Amino acid sequence: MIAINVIIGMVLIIIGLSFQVLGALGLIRLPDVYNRLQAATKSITLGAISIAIGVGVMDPTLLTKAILVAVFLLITNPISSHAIARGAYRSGVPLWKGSVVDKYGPALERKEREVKE
Amino acid sequence: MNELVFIALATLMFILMIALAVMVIRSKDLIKAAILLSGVSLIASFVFVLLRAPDVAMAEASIGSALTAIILVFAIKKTNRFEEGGEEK
Amino acid sequence: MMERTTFHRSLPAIALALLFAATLFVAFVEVDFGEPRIEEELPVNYQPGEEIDTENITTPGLRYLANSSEETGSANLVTAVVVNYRGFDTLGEVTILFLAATGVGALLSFIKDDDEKKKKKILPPSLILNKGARLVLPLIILFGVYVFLHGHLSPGGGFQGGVIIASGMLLFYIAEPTKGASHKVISIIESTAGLAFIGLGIVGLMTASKIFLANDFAGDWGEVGMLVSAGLLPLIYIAIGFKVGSEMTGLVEKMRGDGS
Amino acid sequence: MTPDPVLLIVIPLLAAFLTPLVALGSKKFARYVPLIGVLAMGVVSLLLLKDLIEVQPRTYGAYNTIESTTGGFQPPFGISLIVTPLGGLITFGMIMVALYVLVTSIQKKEDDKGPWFEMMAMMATAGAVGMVITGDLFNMFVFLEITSISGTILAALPRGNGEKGLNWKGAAGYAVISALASFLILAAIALLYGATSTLNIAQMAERVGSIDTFVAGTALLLMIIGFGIEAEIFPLNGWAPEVYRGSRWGTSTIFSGIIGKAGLIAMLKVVTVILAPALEGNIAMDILLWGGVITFIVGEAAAFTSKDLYRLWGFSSIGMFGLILAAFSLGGENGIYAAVLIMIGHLISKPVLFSLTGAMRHKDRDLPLSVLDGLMGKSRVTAFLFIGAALMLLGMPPSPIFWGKYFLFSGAGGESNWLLVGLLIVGTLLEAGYIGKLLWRVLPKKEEAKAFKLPITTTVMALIAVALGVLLGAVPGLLQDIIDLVVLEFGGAIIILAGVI
Repeated sequence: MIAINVIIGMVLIIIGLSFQVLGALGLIRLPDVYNRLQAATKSITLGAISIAIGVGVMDPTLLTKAILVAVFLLITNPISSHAIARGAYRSGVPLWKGSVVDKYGPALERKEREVKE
Repeated sequence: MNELVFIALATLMFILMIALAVMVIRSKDLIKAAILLSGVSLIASFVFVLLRAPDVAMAEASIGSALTAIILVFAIKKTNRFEEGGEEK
Repeated sequence: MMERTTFHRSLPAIALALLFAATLFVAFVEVDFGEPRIEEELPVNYQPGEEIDTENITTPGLRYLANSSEETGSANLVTAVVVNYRGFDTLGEVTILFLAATGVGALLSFIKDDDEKKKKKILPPSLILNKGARLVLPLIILFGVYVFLHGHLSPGGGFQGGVIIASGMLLFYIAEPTKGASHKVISIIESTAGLAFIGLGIVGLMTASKIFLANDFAGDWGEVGMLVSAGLLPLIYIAIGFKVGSEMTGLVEKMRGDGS
Repeated sequence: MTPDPVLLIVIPLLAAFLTPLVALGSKKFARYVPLIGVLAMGVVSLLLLKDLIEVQPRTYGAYNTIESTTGGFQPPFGISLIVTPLGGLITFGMIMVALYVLVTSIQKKEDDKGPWFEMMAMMATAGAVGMVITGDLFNMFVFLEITSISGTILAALPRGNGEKGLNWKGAAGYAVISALASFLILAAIALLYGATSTLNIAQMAERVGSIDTFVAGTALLLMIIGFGIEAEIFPLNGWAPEVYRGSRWGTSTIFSGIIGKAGLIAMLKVVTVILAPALEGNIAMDILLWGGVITFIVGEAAAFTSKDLYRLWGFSSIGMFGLILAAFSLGGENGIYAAVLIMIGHLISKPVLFSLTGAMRHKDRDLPLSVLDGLMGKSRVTAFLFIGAALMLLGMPPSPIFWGKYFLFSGAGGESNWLLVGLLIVGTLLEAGYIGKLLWRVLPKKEEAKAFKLPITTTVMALIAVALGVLLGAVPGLLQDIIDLVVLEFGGAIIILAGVI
């Protein structure tokens, strides 16, 4: 008889793994840096968090650490991908030709003008 | 850990490390090379975990893949980004 | 065409490198790391973890494995070896890092910044990055401090904790390109921590055993496995942690230069 | 009272950590901290040397040693420092060279950037001392790293105040090559540790007999290449001329007097104590002997053709390293006597030559030999010191090197090794050739340039050094006690130096 928390943990880990797989797939398949970051941030954050929580649920002694790891991931992952996107834009990585909207470009120009003055 | 799994994982990691190292040598873009180098360190730190040396793994992860890479990038920013013969942007 | 000529010219070098690699490979395969001597010297019917009579042992590694927590009071074997049995080496390693960091600073002071005019005004850092870094930085520093405070109990120690703190400061530098810690403060911390390490070594020279870096208080304070235990080892690791952290921060700071 | 040998390492480290703190307050005063540190090291090593000769302390094997352990565990569990007679002598000599460099350069206003030159010079000395006296193989590697990192920074410090000079090229070369050397030595240490399960040199020497010959041979090769790079042995010294050409005279002195010597002694220690017993016959010693002789010839030939004064002295140092190595590897009483005497002579004469060359510096980056033209007319003191030191280096009679070469020739002749004798004569003739060429330039000429004044500290220190050299050359019996101990250390028998004279 498997304990109930182990089953819940397993399910969470499986969910997390499938999100990781999808994220990795997106990282390969999507056309440009900005699109890839979508996959890298959203689905991989979710995947990693649910794996961490799943491990915590399976082994309750690790739960505190798992939650801390999850919170830390939740803070750092979006910030880092934001920084990557911003850095990529400012060093001139072009958008995919199918992109329809670019709101950061005008905002950046405005800011540069402000700094020059 | 199952010995077979251990050997398979370690072999995979070593192949990845060698492949990344070759890419580092072949890359004419030095910043790209620095980032790939930090990738080598990251995998090396995973290998240390596999070999049950968590102390070394921690040092390798933070020195090799964060600090070294960033110091190299700072140094490259003070000189040229591309090696001679590499394409200019 | 170009490729081909350079390849031809580098053929002897490649051949030499391959020969060298093959020699090293064969030599390293020939060596059984750590195995045979340990079996030779172990007492009959030895159970792992059992304490060994040190009289009969001459292989250092074996004694470290069996008696480290008894002799040094450290629950972490690696710490026992790094800080106590081979503490002199660690002092040397810390000095190497110190020399490298100081030397980089000294050499950079000789290079005149001729790209003064090229220096363009930098954009202020983005709000998200700035606030996020401010949120995460204390956590990273806390983790670094945890790692070097628990060096004698869990994996990690002064070096690891120090570089974790330094990587936190690195994040801060990226998020705040115009600000930075004062060179003076970094330098004072660095030197004081180094002096503290040597001072703790000299404590050994003053106390019972009269030996540099001896850990005479090994069993006196606390039990093995508690935070306050292992005598001088945690204090040495704290000194190393501060030293490595400030050195790496200073190194990054110096390499960063002004606003690039 | 015997001081603890660990003080030789602790004092410079203490001074090094203090220097930046003091520099925050006063940059001028901070330059004296390393000087005080080196002085204290000198006192400690003098006391150790005195104790080695006079008292009969703890005996280890057949010769006097002073041991010290660290970490509170007896070797092989803790790291031990062992001052052997050779180690004590060389340690004292290296510290005196460092003292010469620091005292002589302390009044110069070359750089107002901070006390970095002094600090790195002290740390290079500390690392070199550690390499010589340590009894633990990995500890030797740590000290090698300290030495090579401070050496790199010394080589990179520019001569003047920050103009783009030749220093960067030499320093970059040395940085890469010494990193390679460190890697090779580390690989060899890993092999030996894996094969013997110990890092203590004495214990390793006991166990090394049973290890695989291929492993021992590979370790030998790696060690010889690695330490050979540090000791500037012939095919491995491509980096050295650039360093000598581009750096300050103090750096050149430290490379030729301290770093190279330490590499040489460390190589001898590792090869003779650990690896030679593991290999059949005298392969290891033969490699070192012929490597040394070839280095001697090549170094002196390169010095003969050199057009830059710094490079010339650099090549001549390389030649001397070869000669010392050959003498040590020749073995026997004569070989050891020769090696120690030549080493002492070189340690005394080279700092004088480098410091005088540094004082004659031109605006030019390179220093052509023509700076010496008519030196006698410009400054009699300088010319006198220059001639004295150059003749001492060549081995004119009141010089330790004269006795060194005497013993070397009798050693080689005694073994009927006529090829060796011939090669040594060729090298000595080349040496006489370029030193004669230099001295010819020093003589007064018709067109006298403006007078040239030597800084007072340089004059005093150079005078002391030359006087010491002449004293030791005239009465070599003064050195007899310590050299006999060195001979014992290398397993020879005592001969009476005074009787020969």
